[in-house]
Amino acid sequence: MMIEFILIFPLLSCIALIFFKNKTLSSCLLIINAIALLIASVTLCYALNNGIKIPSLVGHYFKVDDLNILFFLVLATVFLAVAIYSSGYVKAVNMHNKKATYYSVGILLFVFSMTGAVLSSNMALSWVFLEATSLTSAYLIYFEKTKQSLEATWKYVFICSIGISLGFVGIILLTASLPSINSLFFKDLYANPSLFNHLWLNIGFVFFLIGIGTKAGLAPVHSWLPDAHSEAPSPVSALLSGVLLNTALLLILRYFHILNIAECASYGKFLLICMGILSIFITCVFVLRVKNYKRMLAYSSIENMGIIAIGVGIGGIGVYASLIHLIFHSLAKSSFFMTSGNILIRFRSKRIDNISEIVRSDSYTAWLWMLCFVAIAGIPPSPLFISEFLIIKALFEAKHYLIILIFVILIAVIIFGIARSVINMSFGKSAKMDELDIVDVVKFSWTMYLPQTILLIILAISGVYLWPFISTMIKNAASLI
Amino acid sequence: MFEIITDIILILILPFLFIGVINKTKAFWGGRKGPSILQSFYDCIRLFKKGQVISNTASFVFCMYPFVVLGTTFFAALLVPFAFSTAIININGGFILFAYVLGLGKFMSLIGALDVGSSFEGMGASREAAFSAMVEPAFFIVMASLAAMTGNFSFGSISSLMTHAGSLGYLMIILAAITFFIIILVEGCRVPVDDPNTHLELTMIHEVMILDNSGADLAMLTYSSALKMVIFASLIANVILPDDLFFTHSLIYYLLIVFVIALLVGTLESAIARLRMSRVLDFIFIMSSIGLTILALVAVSLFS
Amino acid sequence: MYLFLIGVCFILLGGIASILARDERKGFVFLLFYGTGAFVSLAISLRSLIFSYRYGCSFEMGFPAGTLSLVFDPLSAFFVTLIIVMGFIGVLYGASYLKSYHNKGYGLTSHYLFLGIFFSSLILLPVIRNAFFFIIVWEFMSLSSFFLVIFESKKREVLSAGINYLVTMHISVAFLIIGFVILSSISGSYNFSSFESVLKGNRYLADAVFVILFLGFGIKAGFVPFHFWLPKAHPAAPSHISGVMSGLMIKIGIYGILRVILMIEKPSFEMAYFLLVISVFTMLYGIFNASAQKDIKRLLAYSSIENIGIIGIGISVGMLGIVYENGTVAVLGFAGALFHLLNHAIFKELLFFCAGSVYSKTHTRNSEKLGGLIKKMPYTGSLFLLGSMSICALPPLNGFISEFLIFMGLLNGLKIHIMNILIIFPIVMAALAFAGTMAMLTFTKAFGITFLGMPRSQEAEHVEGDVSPEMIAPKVILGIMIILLGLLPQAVLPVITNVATQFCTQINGYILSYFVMNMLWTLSICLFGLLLVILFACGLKELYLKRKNVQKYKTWDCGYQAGNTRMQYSSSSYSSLFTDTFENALHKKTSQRTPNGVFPQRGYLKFKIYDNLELYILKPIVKVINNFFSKFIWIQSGKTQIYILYGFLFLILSIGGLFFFTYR
Amino acid sequence: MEDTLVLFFAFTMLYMSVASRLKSSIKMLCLQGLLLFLIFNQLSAHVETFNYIFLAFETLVIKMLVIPIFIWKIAKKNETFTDTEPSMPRFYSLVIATLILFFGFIFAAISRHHLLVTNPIPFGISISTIILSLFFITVRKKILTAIIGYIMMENGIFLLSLSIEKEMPLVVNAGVLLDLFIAVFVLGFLVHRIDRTFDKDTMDVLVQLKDSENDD
Repeated sequence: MMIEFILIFPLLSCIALIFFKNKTLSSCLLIINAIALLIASVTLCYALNNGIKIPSLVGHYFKVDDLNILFFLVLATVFLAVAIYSSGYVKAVNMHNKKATYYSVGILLFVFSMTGAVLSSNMALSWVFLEATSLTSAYLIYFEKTKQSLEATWKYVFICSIGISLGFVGIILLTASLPSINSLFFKDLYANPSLFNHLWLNIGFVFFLIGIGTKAGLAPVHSWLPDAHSEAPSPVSALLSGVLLNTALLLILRYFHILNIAECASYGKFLLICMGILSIFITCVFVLRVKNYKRMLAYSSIENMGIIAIGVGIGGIGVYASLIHLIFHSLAKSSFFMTSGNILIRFRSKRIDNISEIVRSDSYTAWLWMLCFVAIAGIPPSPLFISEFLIIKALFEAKHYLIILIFVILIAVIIFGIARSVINMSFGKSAKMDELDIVDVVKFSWTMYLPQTILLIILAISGVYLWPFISTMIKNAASLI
Repeated sequence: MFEIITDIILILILPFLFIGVINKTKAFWGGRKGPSILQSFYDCIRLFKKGQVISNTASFVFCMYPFVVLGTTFFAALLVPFAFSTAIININGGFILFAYVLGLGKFMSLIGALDVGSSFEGMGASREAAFSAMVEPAFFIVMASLAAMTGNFSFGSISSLMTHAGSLGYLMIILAAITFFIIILVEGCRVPVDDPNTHLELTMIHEVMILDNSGADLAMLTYSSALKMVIFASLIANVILPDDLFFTHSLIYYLLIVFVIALLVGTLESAIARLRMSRVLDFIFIMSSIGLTILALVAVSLFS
Repeated sequence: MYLFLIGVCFILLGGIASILARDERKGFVFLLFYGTGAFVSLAISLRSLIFSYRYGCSFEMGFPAGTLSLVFDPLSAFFVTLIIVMGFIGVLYGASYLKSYHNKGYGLTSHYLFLGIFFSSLILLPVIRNAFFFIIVWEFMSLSSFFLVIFESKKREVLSAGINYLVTMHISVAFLIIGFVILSSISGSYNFSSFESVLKGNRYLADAVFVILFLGFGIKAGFVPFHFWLPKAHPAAPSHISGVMSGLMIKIGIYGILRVILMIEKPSFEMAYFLLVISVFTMLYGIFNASAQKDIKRLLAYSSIENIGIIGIGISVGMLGIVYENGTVAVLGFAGALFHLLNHAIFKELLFFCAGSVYSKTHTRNSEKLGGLIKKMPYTGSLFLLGSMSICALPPLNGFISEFLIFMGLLNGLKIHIMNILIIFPIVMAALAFAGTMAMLTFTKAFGITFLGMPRSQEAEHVEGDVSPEMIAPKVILGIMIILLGLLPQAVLPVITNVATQFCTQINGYILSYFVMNMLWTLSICLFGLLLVILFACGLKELYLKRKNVQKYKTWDCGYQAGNTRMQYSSSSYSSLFTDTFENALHKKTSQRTPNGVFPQRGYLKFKIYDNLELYILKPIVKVINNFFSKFIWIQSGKTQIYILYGFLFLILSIGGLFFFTYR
Repeated sequence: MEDTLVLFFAFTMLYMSVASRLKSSIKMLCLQGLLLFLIFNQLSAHVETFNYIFLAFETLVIKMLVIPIFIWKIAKKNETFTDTEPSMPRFYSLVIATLILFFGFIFAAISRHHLLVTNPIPFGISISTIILSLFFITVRKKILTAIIGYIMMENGIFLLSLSIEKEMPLVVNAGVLLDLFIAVFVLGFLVHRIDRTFDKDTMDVLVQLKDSENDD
């Protein structure tokens, strides 16, 4: 009954919220949902690893396996962090009851759709939920009701809808490539790979990759991402780049697995590596001159998705590495976005050069900001270092020497770009220091520091010593790609 | 034992004589009678009798540097073979110690010059520093190649050059002698590098550094700069002389050679004018090229 | 071994504990913890250093890393000991240096925290034998040192220097990653022992890996042309940090190179010559630039580059000794390098601390503004003099001993009857001597202009009294070290030869160390003789002064009565004769305005020295990268249709590509 | 029979690519809905009743009536009846559209031999429809036209799914339909908002968010 519960509960709480619009209630319900989700994910994970069957009505359509349990855990963790953060956020930007309620409802629906997309065991069904995510998150991106946010929302919804429709084309071609069976359940798809028609499968994958890749933020179809991330409220950006991108990627991995077991993945791998390099390159181009720090973070999400794509594309140890990268990037990036929320509230500006010496007005935020940068840049003790190391190793073993060179150079440039902005923001002294003293009247509640801190601690620990349990789970997951 | 005593006596006397001879020669070429040979010795005595004037700005550095310079030069002299082809203190890599001990003296004299805060002395110090920077490499190349030739690293080795170096030996000896001679001109601040009896501070090098010294300090400094010249002169002598001479002979030959060198210096000084300050570095750099030539010769004679 | 780890943890705890303390107490608390930790771990490392006792332990760290093994061999022990001891002095100085920053809104808390992390990682690095954790701890060190550098982040140049440093360190670690990735994918494990087995067999691999890792470690050590970060970061950092950085941190780069050589066991002569050429170049380049600097700490930073070059020469001489199976040369080379490393740590810390004291008194690092300080701050001044004498390798101080060893290595190399050695070694000796005299010019300038003569500005005039005794004490300790090591080098020599012989396993180290021992005995006796002679001369003067009176008068001004303090020789003019001769090598910019007209107004003459390589290599590269990427900014044009067009075209392209690949 | 219908469908696409009046393209949308219904009658005879009813509902009600009417309402509300001049002359777009359709037929021909598609004409046309509508979107400026293009694309996909004789399970179909519906709804809402905020309903106003300016 676990899965039904976690699918129904958000909807019920939405209805409850609609009825009595109350700020505190909405925050509480968010946190309760998040905790429920976390508990559910942990229990499911436990059950999975110890082979315990949990009875379920919709077990046919929704079930956990080694791959999506990871995504589910990440989803739950990030959601909990965001929920805790939002309770402070709602106060800090002092939303009135109605607005807060809609905010929570939006987030709940968003999370619900992502949960569905992650858990569903049917290709088309998870596609449906993925489409649903872009519709549910549209409202959240338009939350600020400004011109820019409107534009961002338009681009997001429109581009993503087109992309996802292309993805559906990919699904149709997938069915076409398998004449005998008429089902899109993963177990049937993975059952007998020999029957697939390779050309069909590959065309399907091309459509699917480019379509769903739009949602996963892979270049060259990434273009909605910086706008949406920069215009959405910071907790929402955290969810978007922490969970949504992974969810989209999960679908791609599911599809890619078919190619792998049907032994026709060479072109798919090539395409993945191309898109990966392209994404990193795009980030390089813009991270050097971007003026808006939330956009900067968005670009770095693109970069990291690119790295993950490369890892998957290489295969071998690369897949393992990219899964590590995926998990910990979500944690790091979401905390990064939440911290940017603190900065945004305190300084009321998204421009990098308007902000300086955060360390003076709010030292804790400044240090969080710095450490998040360290985590994202893959500087130990960040686990992203492990993954990048392993990816380079995989590239070397696959004899892609040129790619290693490009990879290293681009990453160095990106780190320079981000480092410059982040350090100048937290420590630098700018000409217009005087209005800073006016601004720092906002007092934050502890809930706006706690989640990032916890996430960063998790990162630091697992960067030095990756818990064997996790690493075995990741290994199992990698076997499903 | 006899050698050691002789050497020490030589170290004590020769500098005065050396200066005296140079002055005599200059006087001769200038058609004058000139001061007596021991004039500089009398000067020293006189200076020791006089009192001392010290600048207000001077610190302890200024007071201590003259005797450090004296001490280092004296010790350097002990490291060098004089009349007899082994030095009093004869150790492996002696010439490295020698160079760096002299370096210590130079360091002290430089900061001593900077201590009184006069613009002239700073100028002199900077010139001295720049010139010595050019001298050292040449000295090391020459010594290293001679060591490679003779195959032992003590200072005495240079006098055994004749026996080791075969047909090219004479060439090497001449070149080495020339290098050391130039070093004499630089370290002793003689023409064409510097004119010891100019009266314009702006053109001085060594003289301007000791403008503020008086009394015993001045005596020590003049003595040690003379001693430096003698040291390099005796280096030349040892390069030329073979190491298997009977000691009276070697003593006589040695004195002869030193005398000749003094004559040469004097003659040169009355014959030519000093170089422009900017050309001096080029002049000094000639040594390095000579040193490289010696190195090439050594390589040829070892690998043929 | 676990005791050692406990000690390291103590140092780390010191950082954490100092968070809780008040600003005034922080330094003391940290010092306390550091002292305890240092004491504990020093015992272990000393034992392994002196009795060459090999400790070791290993932990199982799960999938990616494999087993983390920590091993003490003489080399590691040497570095660990060095770091602990010198680090302690650095902390001692730092605690008192930072007093002037208390309660002024500086990030003291974070400073001490990162100091703890920095030292613990620095001490841990030499014993780690697992590439993966080596890089992790390495990055810990770089990152924490970055935070230490940007302590005075209120200044723009400090911050930019910090960013520059961070990025450079990342590049260096990228090289390390590549090198270790190559090794680990061939050997199949991250343990150095497995690397050894791989490297011993395959010579070309060894060469390639050596070059790549050298790039990685060389950036850290500051070999030219990877030195750009160094002259920026050192002046930017607070003085105790600059001292520790250039005394210890850049030495870790040297440690890495030595470790690689040890892994390769028998280096090829290409490597040796490669290192030799780079080192000579580094040495000369460093000292050239040092001689032209006005900023004291910048000057010291460049001279660190020079000394790294000298150490590199020693190492490459040792390598050549191994290559040509001449034990004497090998031992002398490595011993010289290690000894010089130790010495440089000592006198460079001393010099940086003195510079720091001067800075804390006058608040300027520009030596053109200083002068006459030796009367105001006699202790600092004379210690600075001592340090500069020993960095010029003047006997009877420690700097001379190490250079003497290297010289002897080169000389003995002449016995190897090989043409290129015969040609190269004398030239290297000449270069070393040249660098030595250049150092003399540089440091007579640094000392003379800063401490001697008359004050050149208000800052220098208004200094009252020397710095506090607890700021002088560490420097005194260092000074004593300098003198003792200079006069009695044979005391520490066995330890160093013990490390050096580790490199030449095929040669009987014992006899060689005995030989070197003898050499140093005679040397130290000579040095005592030198002291004796100088004392004799001193006595002579004393005798004279007893009888004669000394009177004070103003400096001889050549008849010009209206002389003022600004007419003294300044630092730029002191080195100008030299810099003008080598101006092409130094890129000196001159800007002046001559006073003219009937009523001439103030004129000026300014020199500015630029780092040539930075100007002609680094800047262009950065420019090119920037331009290249800025060519693509049209991508994010904001037009929805264009965005869709990208996807559209990419779709068509990739389907076309698919058909192309399928029906080829 | 179905091939003629499919051809007819293709011609509607051609017409749309040159149509300048919004009303006509909306009419074409209705027509497409109808055509799709007929085609799916022809193509997939053996469908279980639920699915059949559902698909009939989808095509006849949603695609043919609801969506066009909704769009028409928006158009009326924003007083946008004619499309502004596209960024490329209509003639060229006609040429390109023709080429793309031609490519569709070629593709159909290929697919018959290499890919063993049972009914290649619908397949080829649907592929070319998708590409054509992407082209349509990139060329046109009006936001409403873009949405129409999106719906055309959805129709194309529907045709594609028909051309391959596989029907999705009911749940999936429902989900797909729901998504399509909501997407159109949301887009319509956004169009309305954009028209209100920028009082202009072309996409040229939506270029605030970009990084392409190079001022440093």
